[in-house]
Amino acid sequence: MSFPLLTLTAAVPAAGAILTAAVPAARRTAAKWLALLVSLATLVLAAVVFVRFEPGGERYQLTESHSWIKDFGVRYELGVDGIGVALIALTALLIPFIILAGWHDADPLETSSKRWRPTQGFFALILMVEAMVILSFEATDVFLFYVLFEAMLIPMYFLIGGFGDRAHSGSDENAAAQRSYAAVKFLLYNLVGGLIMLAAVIGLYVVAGNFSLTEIAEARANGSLEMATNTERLLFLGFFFAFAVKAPLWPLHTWLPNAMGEATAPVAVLITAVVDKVGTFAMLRFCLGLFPEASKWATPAIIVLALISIVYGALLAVGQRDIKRLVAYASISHFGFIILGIFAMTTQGQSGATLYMVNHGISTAALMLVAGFLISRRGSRLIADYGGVQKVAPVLAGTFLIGGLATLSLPGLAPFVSEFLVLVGTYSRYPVAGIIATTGIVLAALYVLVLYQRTMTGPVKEEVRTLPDLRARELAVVVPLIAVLIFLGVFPKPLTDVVNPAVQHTMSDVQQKDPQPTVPNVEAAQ
Amino acid sequence: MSATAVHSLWTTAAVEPLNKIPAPHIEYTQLSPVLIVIGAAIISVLVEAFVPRKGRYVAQVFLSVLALAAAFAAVVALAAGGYGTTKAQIAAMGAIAVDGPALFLQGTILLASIVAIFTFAERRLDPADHGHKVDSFAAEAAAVPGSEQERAAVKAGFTTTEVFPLALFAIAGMLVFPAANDLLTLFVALEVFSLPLYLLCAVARRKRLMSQEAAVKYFLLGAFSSAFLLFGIALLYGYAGSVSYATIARVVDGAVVSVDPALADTMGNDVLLLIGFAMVLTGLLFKVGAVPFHMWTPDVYQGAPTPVTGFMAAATKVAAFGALLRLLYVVLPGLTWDWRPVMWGVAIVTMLGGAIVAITQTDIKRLLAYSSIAHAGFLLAGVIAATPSGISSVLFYLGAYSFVTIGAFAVVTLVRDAGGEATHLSKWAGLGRRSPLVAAVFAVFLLAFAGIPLTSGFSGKFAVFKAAADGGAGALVVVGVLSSAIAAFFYIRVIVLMFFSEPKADGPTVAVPSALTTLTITAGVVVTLVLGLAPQPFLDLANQASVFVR
Amino acid sequence: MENLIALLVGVPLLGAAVLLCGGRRLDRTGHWLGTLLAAVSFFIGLALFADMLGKSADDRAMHQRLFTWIPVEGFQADIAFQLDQLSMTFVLLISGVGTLIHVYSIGYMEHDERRRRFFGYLNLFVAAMLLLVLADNYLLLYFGWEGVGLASYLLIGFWQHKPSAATAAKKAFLVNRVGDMGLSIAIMIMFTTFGTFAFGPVLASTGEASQGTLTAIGLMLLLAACGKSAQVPLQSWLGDAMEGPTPVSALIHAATMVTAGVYLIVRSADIFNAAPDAQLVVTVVGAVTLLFGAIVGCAKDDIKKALAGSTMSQIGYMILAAGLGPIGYVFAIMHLVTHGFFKAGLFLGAGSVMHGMNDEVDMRKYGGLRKYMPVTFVTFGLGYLAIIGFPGLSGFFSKDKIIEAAFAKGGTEGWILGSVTLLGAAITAYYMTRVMLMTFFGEKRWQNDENGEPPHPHESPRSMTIPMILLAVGSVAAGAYFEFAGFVEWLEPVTGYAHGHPPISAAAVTAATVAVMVIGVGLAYLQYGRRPVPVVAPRGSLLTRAARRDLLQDDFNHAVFVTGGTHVTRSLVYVDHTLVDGVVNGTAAAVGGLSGRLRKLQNGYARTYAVSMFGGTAVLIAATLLMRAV
Amino acid sequence: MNPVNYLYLAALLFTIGAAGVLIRRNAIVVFMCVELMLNACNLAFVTFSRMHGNLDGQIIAFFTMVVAAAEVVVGLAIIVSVFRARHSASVDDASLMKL
Repeated sequence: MSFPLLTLTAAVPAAGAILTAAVPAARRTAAKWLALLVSLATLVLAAVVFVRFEPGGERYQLTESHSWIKDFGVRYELGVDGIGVALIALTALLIPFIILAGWHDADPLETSSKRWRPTQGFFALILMVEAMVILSFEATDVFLFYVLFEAMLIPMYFLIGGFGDRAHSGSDENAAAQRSYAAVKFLLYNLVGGLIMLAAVIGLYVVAGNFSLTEIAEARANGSLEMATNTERLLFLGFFFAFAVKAPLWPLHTWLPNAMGEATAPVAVLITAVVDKVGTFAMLRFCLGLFPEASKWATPAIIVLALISIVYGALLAVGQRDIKRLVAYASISHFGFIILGIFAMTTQGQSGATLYMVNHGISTAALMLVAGFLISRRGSRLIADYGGVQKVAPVLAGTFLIGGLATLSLPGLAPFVSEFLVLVGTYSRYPVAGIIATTGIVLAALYVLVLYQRTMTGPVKEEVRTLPDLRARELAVVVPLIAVLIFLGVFPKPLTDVVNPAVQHTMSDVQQKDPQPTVPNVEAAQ
Repeated sequence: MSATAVHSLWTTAAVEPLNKIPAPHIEYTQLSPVLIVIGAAIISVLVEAFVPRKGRYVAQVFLSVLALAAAFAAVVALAAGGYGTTKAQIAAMGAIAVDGPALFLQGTILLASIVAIFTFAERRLDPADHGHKVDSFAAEAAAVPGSEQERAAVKAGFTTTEVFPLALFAIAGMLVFPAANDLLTLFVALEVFSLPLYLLCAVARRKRLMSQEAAVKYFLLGAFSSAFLLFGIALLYGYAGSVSYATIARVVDGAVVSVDPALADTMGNDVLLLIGFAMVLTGLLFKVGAVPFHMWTPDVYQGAPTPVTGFMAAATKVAAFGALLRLLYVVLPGLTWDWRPVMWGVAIVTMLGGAIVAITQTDIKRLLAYSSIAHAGFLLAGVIAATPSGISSVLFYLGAYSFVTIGAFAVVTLVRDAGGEATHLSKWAGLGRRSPLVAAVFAVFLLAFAGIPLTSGFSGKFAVFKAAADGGAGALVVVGVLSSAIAAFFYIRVIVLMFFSEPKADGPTVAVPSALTTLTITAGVVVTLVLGLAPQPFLDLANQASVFVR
Repeated sequence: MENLIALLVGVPLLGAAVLLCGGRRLDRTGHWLGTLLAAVSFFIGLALFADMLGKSADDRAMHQRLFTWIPVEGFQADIAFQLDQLSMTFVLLISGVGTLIHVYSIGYMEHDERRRRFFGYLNLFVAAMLLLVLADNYLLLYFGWEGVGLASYLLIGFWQHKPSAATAAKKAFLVNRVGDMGLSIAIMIMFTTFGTFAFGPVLASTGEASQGTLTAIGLMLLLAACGKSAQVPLQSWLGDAMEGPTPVSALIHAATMVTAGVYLIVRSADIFNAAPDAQLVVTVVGAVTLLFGAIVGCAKDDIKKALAGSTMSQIGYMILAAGLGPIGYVFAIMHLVTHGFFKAGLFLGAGSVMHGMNDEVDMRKYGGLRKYMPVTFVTFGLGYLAIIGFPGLSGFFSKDKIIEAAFAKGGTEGWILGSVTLLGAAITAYYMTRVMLMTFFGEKRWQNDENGEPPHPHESPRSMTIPMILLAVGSVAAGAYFEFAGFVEWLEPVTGYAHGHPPISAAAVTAATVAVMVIGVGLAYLQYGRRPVPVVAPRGSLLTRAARRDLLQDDFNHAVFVTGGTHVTRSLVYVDHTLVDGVVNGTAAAVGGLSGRLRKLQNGYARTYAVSMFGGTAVLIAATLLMRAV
Repeated sequence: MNPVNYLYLAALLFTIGAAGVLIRRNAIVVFMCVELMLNACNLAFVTFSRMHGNLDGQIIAFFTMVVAAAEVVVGLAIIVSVFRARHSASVDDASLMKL
């Protein structure tokens, strides 16, 4: 048993969360800095993981394994493959910016009592979420994963319900009501999904006798573990349902707009850029890894749902009046792409999907956080309340535009790479699906540019005339994100190198080969 | 006619010459836990009689805690001595079984009782009355509410220290209940712990009318149910010619067939067996609080003094499920195919009924009552598994659940306004803002009830469902999952209320408890988290304890 | 030498980065920097050109591979460049005209406080456009393709405070995206067919792919071309694009970007050669557009919109020529280059006119300007002569060749295309003459601007006139130069060339061309030279009114896509809220209602509870007995 | 005569008692009905004891009486205190808690 690096990556933020929560009420700023430092430390650890991981090596590396609840056949088993590494990196990268962006989101109002310590709670919860998410990317034990998958709902729930966006239309009570509605909706949707998954998890235990991903996959591979077709399908559905709620996939998506609309921008980013990724990640690792046959069986239906998500999400994004809800629906559309790529079952599709998870995380963060800065200035989430911002706050407008262009996956920015891979991967197996999905890029352009036009251009609205441009702290949040977007857009190699082998493994899990070109390729290079 | 039949000395005496009555021998060591508690109970009655009022409270608390601790020590000693596993045997001429489940449950009951007694003894919460520190029990239960006599009693600073002996008797009965190895002992034990409970329900200090009403309902319905139980016992006796579990089991298996033509239509008559079984089941399901025998639960839980409610909710469930397990696994294993479908039905309606009705509750104590009903459903799912893992899972669940419950009710005692405890949910709005710690603790309990991972509630639920699925009751698992989804909704609602809604101006205050209640709550939280994070040792314990002696 | 290729793109890209991130401190010098960098890349281009001329015709193509862009199993996308004669031509055109227009903009944007950013965008455009023509695979081309789209978006909407500008920019980007869809689908088909999308292998192995596949690819590429090059049915954005500053219209929406579609088709020559059906569609699109644009051009009173219509029409010629196959490719490119010169010149002229007339664009409010701005008049006039194909000027040569090739297509097709091109030539002459007359001749019809100031037209500053002069020179000489310096031989190794034999003699075609040109001019003179031009546009014929509204194309789009789309989204929002969400909330409500009803059973009466117990027991007994019975 | 008839009687008594519990309002009467049910049980015990020829049933009957007595003590105590508080022994009046 080597040095428990993976455990540490999750333990640091967890410990940080507890410490942050313990900071006395008066020392609010100290809590903020503590949280920031912890998240940075986690980032360093994640970097170490990224470096220590050898793309060519074992499928799961840096593994750890301890007995936990032997009665349930549960072990504390950790290990990362390329996909996990990439997503851990994403999480660890985003959290510091989320914390920085939410610097003032949880400052207590004058009215609240002295013993109520929202700030400490806010940052502690964020760190707690980070810890759980990272650990869930590392878990190679189905039960352990499930536990985290469910447990992370609680801190998220308090983040959504407890620290709403202060910019809202209508009275405070009204806003509070909407907020708790959103929080409850979030929790119940995911809890129901999780509970159905619980049934499947138990079923899996009955069938397999243990929860170790590696062992089960192995047993399935060498035929020592037979699964009746229907059993496998039921279990698959149980798992997939939970992940589809989390991802979210049409028609299980309606919790996302509420949650993202009511939460503060950083928390919204946390939801869509980090936590939801656990769902798509789990589809790739557990659905395909444990139930290859059933996955193939369900593929057509899932492809259709994914396509619906893409188009439907984009169209609804066009129809939104609320900036944050618009971004939420855009994310639904993007998750459609990710799921499409996963279930296209081609190398390009799945590599694309994995990159997409990372890139979508960063691009949405950029767009949403800038939007958050804008909203916090004007105190309104309604698109109609803005206009001509680029005149008074050019830098803000510029960064917002870049975020938007990333969202519509302009070549040169990271999302293009992943989106194109997904499209190509899908087309090569399901041409029609590929073509339908391409309409998504037009719609994306539509909702992004309409949003930009309505908020940033045109004559300057009276209320926005006094808005200040981005401050140093805010620049410190946005600029690095944009830098990463551009870098990964032009040179995604570091990421693909890590991801490719993992995708090969997944492909072999489902025993799928890429469709070969109809015309044998005459010497690739001229 | 079986040699091990209870009190066979009497029956043999009828035919044998008088001069050779074999003295019944009692294994005092094995029975020591029960004996200690009963002894303590009797002593504390004497204390009531002879110790001057001033000293009673201290004496009683000291005595009961000491006795319970001693009894627990005895249980541990027995378990360590292997009586739970290898040396498991049937004591007291077949009346009481001393085996794994019995010891495990007795241990659980005793621990739960100790913490419960702490809440009984709490005297810090209520504002001092005429300079006397008061607990949550009436100054003089006999006095008419609001009467001159009552006022005098309050002025004089009387307190109902009788609750301690009553509790001790009840505990003694509960200790016997899951260990009872023949139907008569079962019945007697049932009454021994029921009657004190009826009284305990009636002695609340505040809202006395409700308290008395709760007592009446509990008493009448309890008596009603025990009548069913008794008639069932009669029928089983008629079926098997004996009330000892072992004998009945053998007759059920067909090992013993009567030769006497006179018994042709009774002995081994399955109709008697089935009806009798159903009626006995009624009695037990009543105590468990399973639908449709649950209707007393909300009213009694609401009316009874909250410490008593917590005590009942935890200890009674443990005892009743213990007895149920023993009955189904020892007496009627041969009947599994008859009782399983029936229990399936009961389990399903209990899970769903409890969860669904709870949604619209507005009183925190009633809410917890319905949640306890839903949990009874989950436990039944484990009982139905009819496998050793089923037994151990139920044992584990009971252990986890009882601490969560007592803790939760202990928190309820803290939230007070002018009229005593503020149990209406609307009063709890914004509690999280006013006193985050208490709210957080309560949230932990609620999450455990809801079965969120990393709490004992999840471990227990998982264990039970796993056992059920193993035992081929997959459908039950699905229903259970659905109903826990529904249940989640109302636990969440309370959390929303506490944390996300603004505090009311006239909201309740959170009393600062003495060390006693604090201890109780802490114990609850600790157990909840420990069993959630590292349940393995306790699961091992439950596994070792999951074998019934026959 | 190859290693310089990357610099062609890199230098202006650097400029864009510096200017856009540099901040206020560059406001002073920014424009100089931008211009300088554009010029640098032009000179690098020249150097490479010289180097290329040094080599033999067949191994002139140079390659430079930087690094692998997207390395995924079985999917290799490189950042790699290919510089052959075709690319070279474009490089020189883009960087050359680009530089001139940088210079011009220094004067034109003098009073704009965001001039630095303007130059940043211009550099960005040059970089993206060069990337487009230098890419050695379709994916990288797509990169540049969208890059120019972005630059054009930013530049059209440069005056964002004008809602019209912002809308126009958005429209341009969206319509282009539709085209881009085509390009990306084409790339997907290539990948699944050939397993790669690098020019070399794909174009080399077209022979082995099925007819249908190639046609599909061809059509998708055409769709892309239509988007960028404003061909029917995706032409609607170009007119509105004139909202951008005039230099932008000159550079992007006349000389370079809009011709990218032609480049794409010529570059994919092998594919189209192997897919006649696709080719036919290309020619049809070209023919339709050239008439469409010409007609629109006749009706517009806004000088830039008139020129925009003409641009559409001229690109129609190129697309048509490209559709003709080997007999047309070369001339498509040739016309493209000459058009680059004279159309840029015309736009700059228009800009200079507006500059003098306080940004008035309505030609009906011009008139008699020739004495006030002689240089503009002369340069504009030369451009005018060039575009109508006045013998000896550049437009004459290139257009004439296309018309010949069109006839040479042979068969009825040949006749139809040929006559269409001829008709187009006539209309071109007509509307250009109209512009010329309304602007520079006749009596003054000037109007005071909003604050009552009468305009006092004046010649523009050096920085503006010099580029105009240079371009005028180009528009005069380019055609002849190409004709005699052997443009055909230059391009042939890349595009291939087959001499077309028109059914009638080349001389006859030329004669016809000149004839229709004269007719067009004559008509225009009769209508606008002889009688005074009304300041307020007459109602005009049905066709005129339709043409003023871009032949109702916008109205159609609006009715179908905008209005229809709005309805769709609205209804979907409703559905999402009521149906998708409603189902869930409905279930919740149902459970709640059930709960409420069950709750009533708990009525507080002990006897009711007893009843439920009794009933329960009865059921238990019944069930147990039943179990045994069955 | 056939002892089985006593069983039928016991069943009858038990049913009557149960019916009484369900029907009667007065707490005392309800409680008496419960006692009746208990005694029905006793009759059954004794009868079975006779049929089986062992004394267990009779012994149990004694236990039952004791228990019943204890129940009376507790029960009456509760009912009387309620009666004094409300001046009514109707179980239906005692319905503060519902829903």
